[in-house]
Amino acid sequence: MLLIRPLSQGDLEDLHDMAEGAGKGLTSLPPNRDLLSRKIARAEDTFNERCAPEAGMYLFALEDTGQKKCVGISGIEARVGLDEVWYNYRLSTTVNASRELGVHVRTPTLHLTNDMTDTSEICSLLLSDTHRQGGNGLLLSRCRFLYMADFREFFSEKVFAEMRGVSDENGRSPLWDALGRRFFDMDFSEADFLSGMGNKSFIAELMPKYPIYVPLLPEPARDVIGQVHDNTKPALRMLQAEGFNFNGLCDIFDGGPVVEAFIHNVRTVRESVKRHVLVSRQPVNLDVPPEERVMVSNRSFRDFRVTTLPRSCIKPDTVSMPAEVADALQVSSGDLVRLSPLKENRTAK
Amino acid sequence: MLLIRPLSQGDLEDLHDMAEGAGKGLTSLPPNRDLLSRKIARAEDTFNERCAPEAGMYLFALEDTGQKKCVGISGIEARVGLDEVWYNYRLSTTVNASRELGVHVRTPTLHLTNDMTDTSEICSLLLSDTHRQGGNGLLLSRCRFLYMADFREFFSEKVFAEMRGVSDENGRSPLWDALGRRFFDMDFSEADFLSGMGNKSFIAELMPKYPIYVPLLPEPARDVIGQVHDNTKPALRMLQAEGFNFNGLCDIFDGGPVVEAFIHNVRTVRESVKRHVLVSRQPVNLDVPPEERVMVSNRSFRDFRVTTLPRSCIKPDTVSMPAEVADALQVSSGDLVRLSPLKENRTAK
Amino acid sequence: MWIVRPARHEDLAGIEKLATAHGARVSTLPQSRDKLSEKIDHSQRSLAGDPALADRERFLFVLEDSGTGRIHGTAGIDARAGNGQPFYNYRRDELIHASHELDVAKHVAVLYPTHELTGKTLLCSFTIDPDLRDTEAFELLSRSRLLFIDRHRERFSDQVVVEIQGVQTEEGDAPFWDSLGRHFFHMDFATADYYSGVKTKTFIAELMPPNPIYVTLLSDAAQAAISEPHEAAARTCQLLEREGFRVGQHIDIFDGGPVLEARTDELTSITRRRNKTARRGEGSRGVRYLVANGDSESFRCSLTNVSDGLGDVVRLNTTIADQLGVSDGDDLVLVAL
Amino acid sequence: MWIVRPARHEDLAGIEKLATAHGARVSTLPQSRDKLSEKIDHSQRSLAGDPALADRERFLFVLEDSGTGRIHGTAGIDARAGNGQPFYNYRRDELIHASHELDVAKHVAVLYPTHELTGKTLLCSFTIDPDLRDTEAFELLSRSRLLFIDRHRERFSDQVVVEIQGVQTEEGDAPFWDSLGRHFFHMDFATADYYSGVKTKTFIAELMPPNPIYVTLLSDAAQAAISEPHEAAARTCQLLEREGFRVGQHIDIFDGGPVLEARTDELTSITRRRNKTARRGEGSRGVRYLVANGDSESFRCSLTNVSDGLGDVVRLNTTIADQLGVSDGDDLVLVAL
Repeated sequence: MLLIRPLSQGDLEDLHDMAEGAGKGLTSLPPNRDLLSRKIARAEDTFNERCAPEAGMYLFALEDTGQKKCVGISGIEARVGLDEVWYNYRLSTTVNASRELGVHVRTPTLHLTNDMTDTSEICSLLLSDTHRQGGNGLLLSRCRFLYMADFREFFSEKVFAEMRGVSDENGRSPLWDALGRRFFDMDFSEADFLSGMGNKSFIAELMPKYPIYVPLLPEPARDVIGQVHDNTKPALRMLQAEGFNFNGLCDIFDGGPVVEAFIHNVRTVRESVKRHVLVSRQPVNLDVPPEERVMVSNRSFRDFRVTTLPRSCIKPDTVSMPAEVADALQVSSGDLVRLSPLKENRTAK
Repeated sequence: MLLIRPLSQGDLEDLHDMAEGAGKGLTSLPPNRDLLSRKIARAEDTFNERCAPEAGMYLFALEDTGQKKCVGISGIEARVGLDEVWYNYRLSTTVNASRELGVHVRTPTLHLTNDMTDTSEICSLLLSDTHRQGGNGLLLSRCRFLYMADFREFFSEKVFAEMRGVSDENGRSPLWDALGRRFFDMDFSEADFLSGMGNKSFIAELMPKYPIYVPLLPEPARDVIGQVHDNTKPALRMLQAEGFNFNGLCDIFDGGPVVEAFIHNVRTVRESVKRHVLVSRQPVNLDVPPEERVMVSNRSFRDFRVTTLPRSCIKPDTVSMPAEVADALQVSSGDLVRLSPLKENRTAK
Repeated sequence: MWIVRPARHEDLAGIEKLATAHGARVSTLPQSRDKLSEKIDHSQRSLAGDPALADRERFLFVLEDSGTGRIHGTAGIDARAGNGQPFYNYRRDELIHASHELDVAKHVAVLYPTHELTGKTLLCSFTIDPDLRDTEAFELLSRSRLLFIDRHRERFSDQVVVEIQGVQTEEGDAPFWDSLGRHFFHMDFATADYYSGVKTKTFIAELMPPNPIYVTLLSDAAQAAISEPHEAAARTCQLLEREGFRVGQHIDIFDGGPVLEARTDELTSITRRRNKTARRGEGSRGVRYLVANGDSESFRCSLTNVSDGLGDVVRLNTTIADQLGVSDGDDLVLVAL
Repeated sequence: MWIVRPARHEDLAGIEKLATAHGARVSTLPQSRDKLSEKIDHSQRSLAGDPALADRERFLFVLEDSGTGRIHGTAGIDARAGNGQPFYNYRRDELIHASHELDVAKHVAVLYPTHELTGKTLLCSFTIDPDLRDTEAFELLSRSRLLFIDRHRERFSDQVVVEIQGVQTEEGDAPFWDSLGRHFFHMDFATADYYSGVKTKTFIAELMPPNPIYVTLLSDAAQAAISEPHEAAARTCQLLEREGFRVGQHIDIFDGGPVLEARTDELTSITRRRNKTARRGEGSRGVRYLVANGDSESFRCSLTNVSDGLGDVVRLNTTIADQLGVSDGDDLVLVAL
């Protein structure tokens, strides 16, 4: 069974293996045991209420219960920009017009902004290559919305995700080469690494503060502003299907877009229903296609668990499940769980 | 019967009377016959496809068919900022932090922006004092979403509304007094008038171009940024109920907020259904409370008509209506009409 | 003989020929006959002291061959740069982006839009028959303006500035413009240059990007053009530097050319000029001098040899005296060529 | 007798007393003993020519009563303002917002953050026993630095700048700070001032608003304080203006006080100073002079009467000669008080 649960220190080695396998471009999870361990510790503090839940870092593990192995991770940062300054460019339009000369010019312009400060971010998604099939990616990503649905008071109204921007196979970013490099005198990977390690004061010190007029940049740089890396396109489509939209902000290094949604408008939240558990002895074929499955969460803050069930288990007032699923979810008959479709059923639309 | 239809030159005197009655604060419709007549002409050109529908100005009249009088008006500007430059302030956050000193400061900052350029605006709402009851305001405002639902290709994905900002009974705006006046050397009403008359090049010439740090403004000015005038609060609530949200932009003169929504997310659009007309001889009691009524539109680009019917007229595949309603809508049995609730039924939620 | 004198309406055809014949950029000397006529009119009203033109006085002078009566050059002075409107420049500045932790300090060159030179006296509208480029007539035409300023010092500001034509390619493109202005004005350099000569500056306020520009984002050619004069302006620059003009922090917003600046009272032509009493008489020998006589409409300046003694009197031969309109006892201004 | 000489570690207690006793703001003279000690050390290494301090040389001098050995004042020079980090100022500029159609032209004062003065030579750390404010010791202490600069001209920049204390209320608040900096630094003026003395400038890069400031949005008191010196600085300003310093476009980012600027080689003390050969001997009469002797660590400056002839030799009585460490034949620098 594939089960979502809070990440814990026991997952460190599995996590390190995944981070190593992921390679470049995943700056929030570098393959560095110290850093990963600190991150896990912070998540444990959060789940155990040793820090304010509004300032917490929620990290979830996808466990293959058969292999007793963590095969994926995903996270929610309850608020960004609390300890450090959170930067984005806002892609804005400057219009200049002269009626006398009949000239009307629109100039895309990048404004340095800290506007995501204090907003909840979904982040740190990482899935082992061995488990990429069968809707595991959807489960890993969408379980976060089930969590937020039940603990709305700890998160901001809006939630956002930063999507990885365009870079080539050598890790070179056209936007960085045209813009960042001219001010930072370092490679993209170095800047990205420094930033990922949590050292952001160099950004305040070296970053250009005045707006950047996009037409002054060379074409390859202009073309990638607000664009995602090919590898990230599936993740973007998934979030778009959830109701996320480009909000005009992008990454200051590689130009990757920020997408956002109001939590109450996120499809997983909107389409979720609550049902009372009915532990049933009837055998259930759990192995149905993703389109026919629903996620089911135990709605626990400390011991959050999510797995999937066939849609057919949902009844008007209850949801029936086999004992092994109820055990994995740590629920008993009568408990109220939250359910939401794992994957949109395109044919039904 | 109260009927929505395209505004025409025949409405000029009624419109002028309403504009006079409205007093200050309605800059888009000053009581000036020439200007009003030009506006009506533009709307007529739009409905009659004498201009590109993507650049049109759609003005609707609310006609009291008994009095044969125009008692309200509402409009959609298909795209703003095409001929002139469209300005807003973006209320953004600047964060400065020094870890060494333990200082973390968030500074609200106003950036001059043209970001609404090329977006559809709902505007020009005006309702006669004599007809403020019985859901007429809702009909006048929401009929526009029915129109957009059927002609999505002519409008932008997002639609916005500028809400009137705070000013006192003498028309003095605290934001203007603290900010605009220092650069324009004129009264709020004068600047507002010039801007309403379509003369906006003086804004490009006199407006401060660098960001304004809000803490440098006096408290009364800070307090009204993004706030609406008391008289506009009901309109704001109505739009919020439709799914509009403050998008961080505000008016450069009085600080009134801009609210926006994706058209496909607007409730009137989302909850609308299509039905075939069934003209029925059975008498219908049209005089039911707003909560029990639905709007019904004839889906015509040129001769758009909307009125209301009791919700109970909707059947699984059809909507039944008396002949006089069908006549007013210019529809016959078998025609496909669009229906959407006039007013949310709070108790049903 | 070369005479510099205020432009008159009869000069219109001659000036027009100059303005259209030579490729060199003179944005303040428009190529349209109407605008030229307006400009001459404005100059004449300024000379006459029309109070309606207070703070917007503009003077236009011509270089005339007194033998043929033909016009071979023009030179102008705007008493107040901008003529009552803002006068636009970029101001070069440098910010230092330093990171203590990373131990780097990067110098970041920035161009700020500025109106700082508004209201200073501007030398402008200089054009000359290319055949005369390397003759003393060139110097006469350029420096005669400084003597005019000296004679009407109260009409001018304490600082004089000159915009020097910036770098252009052989095709007439300006690399600085192509990398910066073109993106915002959506027109080629020649068109923008033309508009800036004939339109109010409203279009600049409307179209120019209001935020500072990071130089590092401009093309290499544009960066190289910043504050760099056009080859054809070399002689002008040399002459102005001898007068005490220096390259400052300001550049032209269109082509990036330098603006030269000087304090009016420290100009060489002004500090070295002497006032003498005229005596008509016989031939002059001695050193080559600029000699100016007359005020406002009657201002005339020419070149002659003067055997300059210590006395207060200077002798001019009758030919040149007639050209300058000099009578015995007139107060002349002289300065060595 | 008053002697100005480089600070030594033995002076620490005396300097600390000065730094803490007098309310006057000397942000470059920290009040903590550790920081003071570092500062003296830095000065000594600079005097010794430590190559590790290239471009970060900072010198500190003291005013000593040679009779009592007590320290009555300090004065410093930073060879390069910013000492290798950016040096922050606001630069006053004016934009013109003009509408042709409405026929208005509004002058809009703007403060731009700038690092333009980075690397220029900075006079700083001036503090003196209040009892000596109106004595010649004040002038000795201030001007002796200029003679030091003259004697080590190659170590300093072509321009010298001085930040003058800005307007403060009796309670020690700075209206300019309260209207501007306080909103961004979230601390009172005294704290910011303290940090700027003891911290790296990183915190300024981190906290200072990067965009230009419209002056019209500041409080009236803040606007009035721009480029206005503190009353207590009147005598300093007067003395510096006599030296050729002028108020420029730059102001302090904290209190809005003016920055005075001068070209090093045009300073009065430098243009009027004379080099003479010393002769030890009997009593001096005549005019009051600043006399300096020695280089680097051995630099000394004092006041004496000199009957200045046309010759290359100047006589000093043995008392002062001893204090200045003068032997017969030494090369002295003199400039009239």
